[in-house]
Amino acid sequence: MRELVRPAARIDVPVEGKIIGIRRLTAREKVFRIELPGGARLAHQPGQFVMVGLYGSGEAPISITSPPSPGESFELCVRAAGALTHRLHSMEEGDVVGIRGPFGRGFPVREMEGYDMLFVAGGLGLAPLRSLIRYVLERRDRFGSVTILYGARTPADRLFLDELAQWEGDRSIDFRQSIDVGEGDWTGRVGVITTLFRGMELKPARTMVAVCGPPVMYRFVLIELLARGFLESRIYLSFERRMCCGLGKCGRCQINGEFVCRSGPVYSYLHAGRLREAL
Amino acid sequence: MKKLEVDVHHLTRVEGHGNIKIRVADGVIEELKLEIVESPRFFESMLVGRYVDEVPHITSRICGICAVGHTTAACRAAEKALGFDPPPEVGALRRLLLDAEFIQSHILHGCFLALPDFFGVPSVLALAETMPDVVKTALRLKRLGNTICETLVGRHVHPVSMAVGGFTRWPSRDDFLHVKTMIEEAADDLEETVRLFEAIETPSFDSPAERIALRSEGERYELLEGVVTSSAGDSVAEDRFDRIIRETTLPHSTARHAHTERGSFAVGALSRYAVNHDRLLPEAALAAERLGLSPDTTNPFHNNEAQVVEAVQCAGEAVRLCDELAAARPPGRFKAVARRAGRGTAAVEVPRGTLYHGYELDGAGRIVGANCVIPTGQNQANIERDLHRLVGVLLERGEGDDAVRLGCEMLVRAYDPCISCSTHFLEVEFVD
Amino acid sequence: MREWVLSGDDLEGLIDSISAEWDLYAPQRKGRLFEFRRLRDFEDLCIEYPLTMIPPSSLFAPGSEVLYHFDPDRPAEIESVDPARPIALFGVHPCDLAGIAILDELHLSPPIDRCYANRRSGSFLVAVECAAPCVEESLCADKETYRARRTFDLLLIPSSGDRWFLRSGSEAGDDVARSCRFLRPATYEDRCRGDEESAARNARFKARFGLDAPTLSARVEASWDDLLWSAQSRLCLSCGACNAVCPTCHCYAVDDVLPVKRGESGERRRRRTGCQLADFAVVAGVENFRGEKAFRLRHRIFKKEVYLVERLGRSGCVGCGRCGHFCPAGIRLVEIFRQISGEEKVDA
Amino acid sequence: MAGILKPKIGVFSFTGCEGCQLQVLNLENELLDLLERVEIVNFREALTGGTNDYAVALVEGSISTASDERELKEIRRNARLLIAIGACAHTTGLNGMRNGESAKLAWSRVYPDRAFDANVAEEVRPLCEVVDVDFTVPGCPIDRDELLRVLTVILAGGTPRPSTTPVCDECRRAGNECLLDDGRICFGALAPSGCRAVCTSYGESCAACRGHLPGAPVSELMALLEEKGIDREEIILRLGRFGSRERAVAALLEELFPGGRNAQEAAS
Ligand SMILES: Cc1cc2nc3c(=O)[nH]c(=O)nc-3n(C[C@H](O)[C@H](O)[C@H](O)COP(=O)(O)OP(=O)(O)OC[C@H]3O[C@@H](n4cnc5c(N)ncnc54)[C@H](O)[C@@H]3O)c2cc1C
Ligand code: SF4
Ligand code: SF4
Ligand code: SF4
Repeated sequence: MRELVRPAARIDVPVEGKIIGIRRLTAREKVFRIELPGGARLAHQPGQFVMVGLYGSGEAPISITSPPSPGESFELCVRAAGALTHRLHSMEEGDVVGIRGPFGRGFPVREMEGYDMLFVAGGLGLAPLRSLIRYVLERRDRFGSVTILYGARTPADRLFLDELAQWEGDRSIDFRQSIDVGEGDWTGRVGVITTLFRGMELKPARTMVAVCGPPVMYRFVLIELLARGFLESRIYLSFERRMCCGLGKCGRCQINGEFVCRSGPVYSYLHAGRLREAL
Repeated sequence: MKKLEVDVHHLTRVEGHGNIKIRVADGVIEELKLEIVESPRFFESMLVGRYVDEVPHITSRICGICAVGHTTAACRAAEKALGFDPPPEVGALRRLLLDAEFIQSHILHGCFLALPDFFGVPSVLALAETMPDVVKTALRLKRLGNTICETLVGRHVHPVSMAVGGFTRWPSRDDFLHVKTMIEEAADDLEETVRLFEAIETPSFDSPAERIALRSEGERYELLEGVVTSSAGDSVAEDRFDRIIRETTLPHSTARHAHTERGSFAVGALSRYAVNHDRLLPEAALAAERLGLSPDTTNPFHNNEAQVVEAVQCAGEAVRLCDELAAARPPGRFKAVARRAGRGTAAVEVPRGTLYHGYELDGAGRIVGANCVIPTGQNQANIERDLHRLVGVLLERGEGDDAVRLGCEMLVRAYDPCISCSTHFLEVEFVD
Repeated sequence: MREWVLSGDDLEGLIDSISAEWDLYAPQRKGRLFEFRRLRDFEDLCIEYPLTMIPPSSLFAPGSEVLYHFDPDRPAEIESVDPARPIALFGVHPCDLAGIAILDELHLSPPIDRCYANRRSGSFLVAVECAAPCVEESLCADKETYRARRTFDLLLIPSSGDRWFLRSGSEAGDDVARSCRFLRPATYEDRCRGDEESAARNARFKARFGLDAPTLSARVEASWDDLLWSAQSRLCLSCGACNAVCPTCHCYAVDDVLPVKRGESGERRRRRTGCQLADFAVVAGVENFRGEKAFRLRHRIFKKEVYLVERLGRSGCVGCGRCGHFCPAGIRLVEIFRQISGEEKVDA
Repeated sequence: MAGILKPKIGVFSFTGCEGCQLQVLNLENELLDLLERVEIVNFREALTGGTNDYAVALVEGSISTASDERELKEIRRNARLLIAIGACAHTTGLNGMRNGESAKLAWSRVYPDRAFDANVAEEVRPLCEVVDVDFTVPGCPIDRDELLRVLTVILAGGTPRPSTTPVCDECRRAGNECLLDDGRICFGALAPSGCRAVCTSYGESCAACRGHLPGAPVSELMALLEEKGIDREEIILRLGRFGSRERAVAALLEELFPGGRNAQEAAS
């Protein structure tokens, strides 16, 4: 045991990510545009995440909400949930954060080509899905129909309002949204996200589904999808677990034998359905 | 000077909350009191019904500054009640810990709380800018006292392993030798401190007092046990202290006033020095000489100097104890003392004077009665008497409000009162 | 592979020659327990010890360590920890050796864990064969970890008449042995005697369940919905002792320590933690993916007997018996396996 | 706190032993470096003079009188961040041992010759029951390193994270024997780590002075200790030393002293 191989790449220590733009979406969520040193490209897939860190507050896994692009920066949509994320919210343009990644496996975008796309996003789950949605919309011709279902708690909790409006106005997209609790002048639909399925014409045999939202949502959405005959292998879900490394070492994110940070966070239901701890 | 009013609300740089109130009209002191206003904590009430093993951990929380002292007194009193005589190494380690607490407390008082007065600044934090070396020296010495306790019993504030019957963890030989080295390395810092106090001019003030401290047979400058001895000649066994010390409560204080039959008396560093000066180690005796102390001093301000002398004394004693303990065979694995009924009172010297704890236990080893007599309470009557005299002197000199206020504050501080402790009086209700 | 004969008196000589190059850690008493500590005095060595509470592998994967130093105002690492002076572990039991082998695979598979590699590379392992199972909870016979097969640099095999066989398992082991003048190469007769003694010793290690890893794994897998998990975890205090003493537990959390003094660097630290602690799988302070003791206990056993078997091809439990021996609530693998396998072959 | 270069700090004290303030002064090795980054403007134990102009208040002690309550509210108005330090401030510490007993009765035992002081509250309360507390540094006394960890994070503009793992974890990793195996009462499984398990490392059982973790396994521990033959009453008394404000413990205390500690005495 004398000489051991030294690691070549250094994904275990962060690089400097400079905040070049901040946008507030709701009372709890902000979008940060981040640039890597020397304008390096992150080169990520939709559904992947980075570890964002601030010394003194540790690190947190955050999905990349922008689509892969040749450009030099990327976006993170962050909810102020705890110590680190609150501190992120107090940061300003020009401040720097630590970035490691991208990590994990995202959505199988190549395999999805040629299919109709159904997106089911609940709450903050829109953040990772937005990356895929925009990827698909940028390559609209390679995909069949596009349906986006979005559920939020209240109207004020909805993210990316400008984009929601755009999708709503886009005739080539079937966009539907619903909120759990009606509020103020909300005239749209009220009810849990599964109510959006009612009366929809979907073609399960030609559709790929991407789902992201809070754990409870998965159970209900899956019942709905399976009842309509969607194939287990074409339903993709993104999972959230505790993560301290992103390297498959810390053991925190395990769902049964899987390390979510390496083989996830996106899994097909064909696979995840067999993981007894997943849902 | 016809009319004067001093009202120091929340006396600072003392442990605990206290007020000084003085009202003078037509040159006559109409009102003078040292109020102790700490919220009462009802320790005696809380102790009743608890098992004896818990007592040191509970009474330690009477005061974080003399935690080792309270814990030691509690352990010794409980052991007496249980009829248990700990082996001599246990006594030696307790002495060593008291030495450490004395060093830490005396340095805290002398350099952090009292010194700023002599340089006319509000706190040691201000001194840190003007006299950084003095402050660094003091910090190192204070650290020394803390580190000794940390190494030997886990921490200073609420020591962990001091228990009824001995120590739940006996330090290793290396621990003792490590502590010894640390103390030896502090010699220069102690010398610096003596020099610092040599250069300070003590206010001159004359107020003779009866002085009481523990004194034992043998040659030790006693801290742990012994006979309660008065400079007036009385002496009495520790568990009979109430034969010479009587207490009364006063309406303006949550503490009690103590008297001998001759009136108020003083305890603390200066009293121990007065009673035990012949027992000082040579280096401490030399320090006393350099600081101009004499056993029959009548100036209460000399308590500051006596504390410095004791810091030197305790360091020297601690080194000897380290050697002794490193060479001694460690006692076996700790075993709790068997519970039984009994009654015991013990006295221990703590930085501010003699501390008495007494407990009565039922057959299951639970507390049925507890009593605790604290140094600051014993000093309070004497402090008020000294304040009277001091205000008289200052008025005669024609000093104004500010000078009187500062003089009074300095005098109270010289006694190093620990007001936290003193409100936590426990009741003596021993049914004979 | 070469073998030598070492007389009991020369053990100290062997230790001295290893200590010349490595910081040597060996089993010593700590109160009523044993632990691997820097050996300062040969007298303190307890080579015939039953089991240390903290496994020797903790010297490579300590409970708490600095991952790297940083400037609090800049996100990048400024300085990684200095390569440690290489350490030697003297007197490692075969089960713990197997534990180290598993930690090696987990940490040194890409992406390589720098800190572990730093401590592990250049280390030197002297194993010692056991005369009998150490504790009632030992499962080394079932796990076939009672004999050292690989991973060691030198292996001490007790032999009758106050002597040892010394076997080398690496070049470094050869080098050390060759530098020891007092070693006598083993003769054919020595080997024959050694084999006889080994056979006698091995007979003292009897498997309790007689289940091979795949069979046990399948049985465990089938127990997912069993009531046994809630019954067994009834008194679990979620204290994490079982994780802390396990030679193959490796999960961790990351904490930062910021400097007090302006301009000084801070530390990013790793703190080993365990799946039995209630907070292990909590996200954002609310959702707990293993909120019940039963789920946590099940996960621990599944991790060792199912997930690691899938990943490494062998059980993640090396059968040292620590988790049961040191569990204050008396939760024992032996009992769990007994229930899962439906029978126990040999009386405990 | 981001943006504040040298925040002003006040140190305040209510009912307690002042050991936690002393722990601040006991930061001998770091005090001068700390003073480069903060200004201590209020610290009665160490400094004369005081001001209402401070951004951060470190508050020690429980609230046991009407005047304590008034002063604490005033501090809350002045401070941007209020940090509770020590068990007294966090959970009432052992001051809470007097709860469940009438204050008048307790008073009459301690000061038989003096009239009851109406300032004394019937119940001792932790700070959080009187005002909003931003962070807590638990323990009796506080651990100096933990205090530094909290202060440095705050100075960096962050939010300190409370520990969520038990003292047992620290204790085992420190290589200690478990006191439960010896038939001793130990509460390490209940309390959050962060004290370096100093008590158990020095052979003394953990008293859970740092409070209880959410969902602390009180009933499991009780069952285990009782199975070992330890008297239920003794366990409850011990739990009550620091834990009287924990709901699970309060229920057990009520079981032990129905109607309060001196219900019988009061009735007679
Ligand atoms: C793959 C993945 C993608 C995510 N994407 C996003 C996103 O795009 N936007 C967003 O706002 N949030 C996202 N989250 C959740 C986000 O990581 C948590 O909200 C965040 O870690 C909370 O950290 P905190 O320090 O602010 O909270 P605290 O409650 O103070 O967290 C304490 C510690 O717990 C850990 N932790 C807490 N919650 C989580 C969690 N859910 N996952 C992992 N570790 C956790 C962190 O390591 C943190 O250090 C994602 C989580 C995962 C696993
Ligand atoms: S050691 Fe025992 S009680 Fe502690 S977490 Fe493990 S199984 Fe539970
Ligand atoms: S928590 Fe403990 S140390 Fe702190 S003030 Fe209260 S009694 Fe004293
Ligand atoms: S071990 Fe327990 S009692 Fe001791 S300091 Fe830690 S939490 Fe408090």
